[in-house]
Amino acid sequence: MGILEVKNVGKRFGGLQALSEVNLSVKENTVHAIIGPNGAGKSTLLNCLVGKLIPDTGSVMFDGNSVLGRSPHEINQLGISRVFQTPEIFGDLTVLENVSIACFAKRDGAYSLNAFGAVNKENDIREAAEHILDDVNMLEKSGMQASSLSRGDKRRLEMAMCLSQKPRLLLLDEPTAGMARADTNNTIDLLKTIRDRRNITMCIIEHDMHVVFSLAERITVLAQGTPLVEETPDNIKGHPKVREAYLGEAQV
Amino acid sequence: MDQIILQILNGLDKGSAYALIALGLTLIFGTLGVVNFAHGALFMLGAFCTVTLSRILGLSKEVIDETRTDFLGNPLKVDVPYIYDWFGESAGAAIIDWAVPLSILFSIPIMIAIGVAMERGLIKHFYKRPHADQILVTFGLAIVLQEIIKYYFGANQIPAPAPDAFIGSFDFGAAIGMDPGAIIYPYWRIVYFFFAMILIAAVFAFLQFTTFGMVVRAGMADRETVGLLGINIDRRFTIMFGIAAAVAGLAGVMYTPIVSPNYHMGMDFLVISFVVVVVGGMGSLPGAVLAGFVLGILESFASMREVIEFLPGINQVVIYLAAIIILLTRPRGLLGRKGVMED
Amino acid sequence: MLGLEKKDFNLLLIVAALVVLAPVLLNPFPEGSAMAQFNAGYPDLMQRFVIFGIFAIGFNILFGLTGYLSFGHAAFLGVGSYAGMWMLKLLSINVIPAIIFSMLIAGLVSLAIGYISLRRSGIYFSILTLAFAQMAFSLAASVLTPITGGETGLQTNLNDPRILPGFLGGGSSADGNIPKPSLFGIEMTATYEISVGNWLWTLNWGYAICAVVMLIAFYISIRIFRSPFGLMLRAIKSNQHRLSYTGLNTRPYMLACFVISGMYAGLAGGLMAAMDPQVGAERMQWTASGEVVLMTILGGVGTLIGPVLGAGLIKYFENIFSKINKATLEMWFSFAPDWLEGILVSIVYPFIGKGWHLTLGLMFMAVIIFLPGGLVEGGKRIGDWVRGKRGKAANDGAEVKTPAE
Amino acid sequence: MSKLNITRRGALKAGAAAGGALALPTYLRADGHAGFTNAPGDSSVTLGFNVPQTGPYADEGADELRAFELAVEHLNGEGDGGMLSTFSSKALDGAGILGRKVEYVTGDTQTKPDAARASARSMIEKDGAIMVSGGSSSGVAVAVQALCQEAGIIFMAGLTHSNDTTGKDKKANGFRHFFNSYMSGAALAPILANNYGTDRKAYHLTADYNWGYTTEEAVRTSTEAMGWETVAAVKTPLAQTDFSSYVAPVLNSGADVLVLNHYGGNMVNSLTSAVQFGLRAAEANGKNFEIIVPLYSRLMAKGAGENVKGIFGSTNWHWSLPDAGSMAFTRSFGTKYGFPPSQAAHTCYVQTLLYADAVTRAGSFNPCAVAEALEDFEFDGLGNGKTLYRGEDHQCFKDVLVVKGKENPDNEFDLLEIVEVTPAAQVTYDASIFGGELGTCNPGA
Repeated sequence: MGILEVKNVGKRFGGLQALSEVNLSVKENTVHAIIGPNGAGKSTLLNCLVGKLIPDTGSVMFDGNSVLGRSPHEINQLGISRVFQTPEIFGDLTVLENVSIACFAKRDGAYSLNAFGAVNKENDIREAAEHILDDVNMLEKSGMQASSLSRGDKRRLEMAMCLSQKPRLLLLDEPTAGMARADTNNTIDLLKTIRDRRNITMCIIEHDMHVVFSLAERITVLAQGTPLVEETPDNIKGHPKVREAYLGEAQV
Repeated sequence: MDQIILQILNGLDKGSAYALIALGLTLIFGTLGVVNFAHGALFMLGAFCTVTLSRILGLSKEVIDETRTDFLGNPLKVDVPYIYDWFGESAGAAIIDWAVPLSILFSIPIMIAIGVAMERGLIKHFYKRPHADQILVTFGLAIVLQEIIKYYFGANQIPAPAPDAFIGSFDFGAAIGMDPGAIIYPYWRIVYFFFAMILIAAVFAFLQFTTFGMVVRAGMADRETVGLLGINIDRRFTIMFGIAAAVAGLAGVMYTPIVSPNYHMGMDFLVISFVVVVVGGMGSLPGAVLAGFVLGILESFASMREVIEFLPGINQVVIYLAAIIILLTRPRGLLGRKGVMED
Repeated sequence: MLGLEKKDFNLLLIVAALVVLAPVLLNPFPEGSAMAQFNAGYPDLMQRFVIFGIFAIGFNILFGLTGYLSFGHAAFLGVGSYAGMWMLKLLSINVIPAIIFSMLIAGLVSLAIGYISLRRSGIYFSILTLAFAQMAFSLAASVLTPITGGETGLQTNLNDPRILPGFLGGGSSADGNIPKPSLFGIEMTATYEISVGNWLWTLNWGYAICAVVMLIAFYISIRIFRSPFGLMLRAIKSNQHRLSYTGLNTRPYMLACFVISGMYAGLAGGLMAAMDPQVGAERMQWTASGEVVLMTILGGVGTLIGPVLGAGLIKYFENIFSKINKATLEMWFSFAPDWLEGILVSIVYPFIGKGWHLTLGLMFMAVIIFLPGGLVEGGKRIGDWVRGKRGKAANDGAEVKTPAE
Repeated sequence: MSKLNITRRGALKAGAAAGGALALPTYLRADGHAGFTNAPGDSSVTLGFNVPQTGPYADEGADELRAFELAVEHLNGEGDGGMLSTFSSKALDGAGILGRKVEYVTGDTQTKPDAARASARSMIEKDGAIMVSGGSSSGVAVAVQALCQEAGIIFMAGLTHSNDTTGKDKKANGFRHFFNSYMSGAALAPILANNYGTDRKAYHLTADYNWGYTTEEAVRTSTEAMGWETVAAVKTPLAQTDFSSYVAPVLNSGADVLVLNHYGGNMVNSLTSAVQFGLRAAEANGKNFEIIVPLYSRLMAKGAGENVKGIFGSTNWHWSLPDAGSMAFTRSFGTKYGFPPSQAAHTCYVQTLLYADAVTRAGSFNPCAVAEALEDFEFDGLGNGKTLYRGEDHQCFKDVLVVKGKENPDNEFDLLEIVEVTPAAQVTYDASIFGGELGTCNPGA
């Protein structure tokens, strides 16, 4: 039994069947990658996992709770954090404030709305935020306005915000999309560090096979809205079905 | 029954004015992303094009009439328009009588020029600025425009009657087989409705069937992409602003016989036109037109005696109430698209 | 100090000093001089400065922090005024119950309107608030006349009940005149004048009370801006999307912010009723809502001090420029020969008196064109210029958006 | 070229020790003469003229302001003296008021009670005005009147027609020369009966605010008393500009008379709509359909153009009145400004003169003394014939003009012709019928 169980999920947009019969099981504390050609339904699937879309059929269970019909903040409170394709950060605020908000939302191990309850904890929150920033090597940038960061730093900041909440499942939507090679390698290193601590489950959607094979422990290949195979990286590499699905795509 | 038909006619008539103003506002909203608080002032300027033209036509020389006296008892100075000298008295009088329709021709170049000048001189610099700044600068401009009009024309209303040929009413009841006199409707208001329909159709046709229109529509859908195609979108937006100003101006020109214009008429329409645009759906031209007519008809029905007696005050609030209900049940207005101006 | 950082505390001190010294600062010209026309240090206008300052501070908590543009905020001001007025009529002539109730009632009304309006964002939110406020205005001016006094407005009367005991301001006065709003016997209109040389300074009890309330309101607003709550609100403005993916439900924050802002407006309304016992429905019209938007933008959206400055400037124009007439102009220019005087008067005349709207409109345009961040931006540029960093600041003026200064 | 440099404060300055600080409670400060607010100095006195300078009534306000300026000129002995020579009281001598030169300050009411009060307060608090006058709506009049009562100065109402001003909202410090809704109804009814018969069915359109209510009530009561029937009364929003949806149903309602309880812009627009819908030309119940406008404003009726012709209404005063006072005023106003004065201008001019006269007769600026001099004061020669300032409610009682839109105007100002001058006795009512309490005069302590 995995921490995330997707059963028979289907989603239709008008005449297009975006997802059909998707079954997926993500084991706790593993790195699971979902790959597939353009239009395979990867992003649709991810949106169904975080409550942005509601599937027409099937169920999505996280640790025994259904996530369907819950609003994004409730799903987040279950322990699912998401990193977006384009980094979603608070551009007008400083780096430190960005992370503080995440630390504030989940403080003392629980989510709390009460802003006034945090008045006396401002120092604790600040310390926690600085600690996380130190972890991702961004402490020296803590006073900068977030929108002025490089793309790689924005991604790093977004991850820091997610990690500060100690999520049980981290969803990453093409974490290295549009990045320079050096930034990509840095990101891979960062994710490896996180993975090696072994207290988090990661689910990565990725185009870049270099990233996938450096990180993933299990890989699901999605094509035309349906899972094709689910295997370890080594077995995926020469798999005939995968070759067929990616025919014409350069990266494999 | 006759009351209901009558109020539908009234609603179509009010709706025409709302739709025309909202149409221009949506063109600016949708294409340029600018919150233009000066749009009501453009409507007002259109109406004052009529006033100006009838003043020009009425430019007069003074002739002393010894048989009559003015209010102080002195011999009366009678104004004789120069135009009488040039065209003869009867032709001259006819031209003055037709001042309002003539103003259509007079106002189009003026309004386009005003629109283009506004866009080039001011609005252009505010595309990238926050909406708050746009509101402040266009509101300031609206005040300035209306104060200038007030300075020259005063605060009171100025009559601008329709040509004599259009004075009087059409017996609508008889035309549709009801009792004669049951539904009569003023000619000029019928003219206004058809004029509005033609103008709206012209704008739609222009956007639908010309390359220019196609680019603008594409620009409304996705400004960045069109910009990337290397099309000079700026120049087209300028023209669009001119067209929007002309539409608002023409709406004002034709409205003068219905309500005598004063400098304040633009502000009176400003709030309502924003409500119409939003109820129709941001960036949706058909939505703006539809909402204009829907709200016009609702307003007319709410002002029926039977309705007011049942719900006192409903005539004061019906438009706002309708706006609230529509926005709560249809989050993006009647025909709006997702994601336009939601932040 | 007071839980504030040094910079904020200094700002509070500056504002406090300005408020305390206002009677002197606003009367810079000696009595009887030609420029005395520009003196603003009389009780009514000073009260208006601080009351509209409170209104704008509250509006800025909503608009400046969250970016939600309410176009119906005047409704809460009006509701607060009516509530305060009824307290003056029913309970006692003492201003304290009036001010407290005006805040409470405005808070309740803003809770109801906010609950509905906050289901939408962006321009849709603005139109919803506008619609509610316009409905409130239209009904108050017509159908609700028995409660609101209609277009004529609500006033205190000789035969109002005022049920509280006399020492708390109940009852009616013995001399056949309507009692004036007071604080335990001190009338709001009580005024002392100090004259120094040719200068005359007015000290007024009503202003003193408004000023104290305003300083408290300003202090609370600083605390809100700097608190985690304020940080959350700024996060909503910056990226509401991300906030909900961070596990926070934004609606309660927005609603709390909307209600706080509504209560500020109610407080301002209550003070207006207490300073001048007359409430008219036009206080709720969309133009009044628009005015507070303009005040905030003019001063500087999202800055602490900006809205107060904007409120002051607009009220100054409304009250000072509208009172200049042709005879005043002729007096100013009487130094010049007659022909020149005539020219000068006819140049300036369109901009004063009945033309004060024109001046206001031109000022809006000038400020926003040349100072994108409003008056605070202007102040900052002067500051930078003084420090010799002029070139840098002027170049990136449009981009600089310090969220809370 | 008037000089404005000496105000109350200017006068005060002379008495203050230079360089030293002098703190005085207000009531002591005022004690130059007799313990009342803003007691003037020895050389000049300041009056406050509070008129709409922006908004829809700006032109009417401008006309009021012209009248005030003219009145000040005449009081100071400049110009041709206007009505001073025809006024029955001869106390005024053209040397200012009680030997003090008259100066004035102006403000903008914006036709909003709030703004009007702000402006009036600044006149009282900053400029030291001893009397405030002007205004172009009842909402403003009631609001400013209450303020003047509170501050302890005299309010001489400008154009305000609602019964409330001297009815339920009357104040001891406030005085109104203008007539009111009740008088309009009482004066109009007999004329309407004469012209249109007693068997008529009326349809009222009423502006949805206080003045509209009192006017509808007055016209209804007086027309019903002579046999008319009221078919319906519909309230229209004050902000309405296009009245089509209110006017359209009238013809099929069984009514044969339309009463437009509208003023200013509302009146222009509703009348225009009514004429467009053919009501003027229509027949109903076998009679010609008629339209009535209870309160005319000549200034704004111009906006309705041809549409006013033949329509009955009432007005406080008209420049074409043949009495000596009216002629003198029209001549001096017309000579100075080039067009005849409006009724708003007339009432403001007269109010200023009446105030000055009362001060002179009382020998004091003390509001209580002035009020006493005005109460039950009878005068003549100010354009409305014999007039009484009734003490019980501070309302003037005088003849009321019933007018009709002129069919063949001689010039552009000649819009109304006088049909009848209804004698004062016919429009007098019992002071108690509208309720309200006058209270006692407040000198401001």
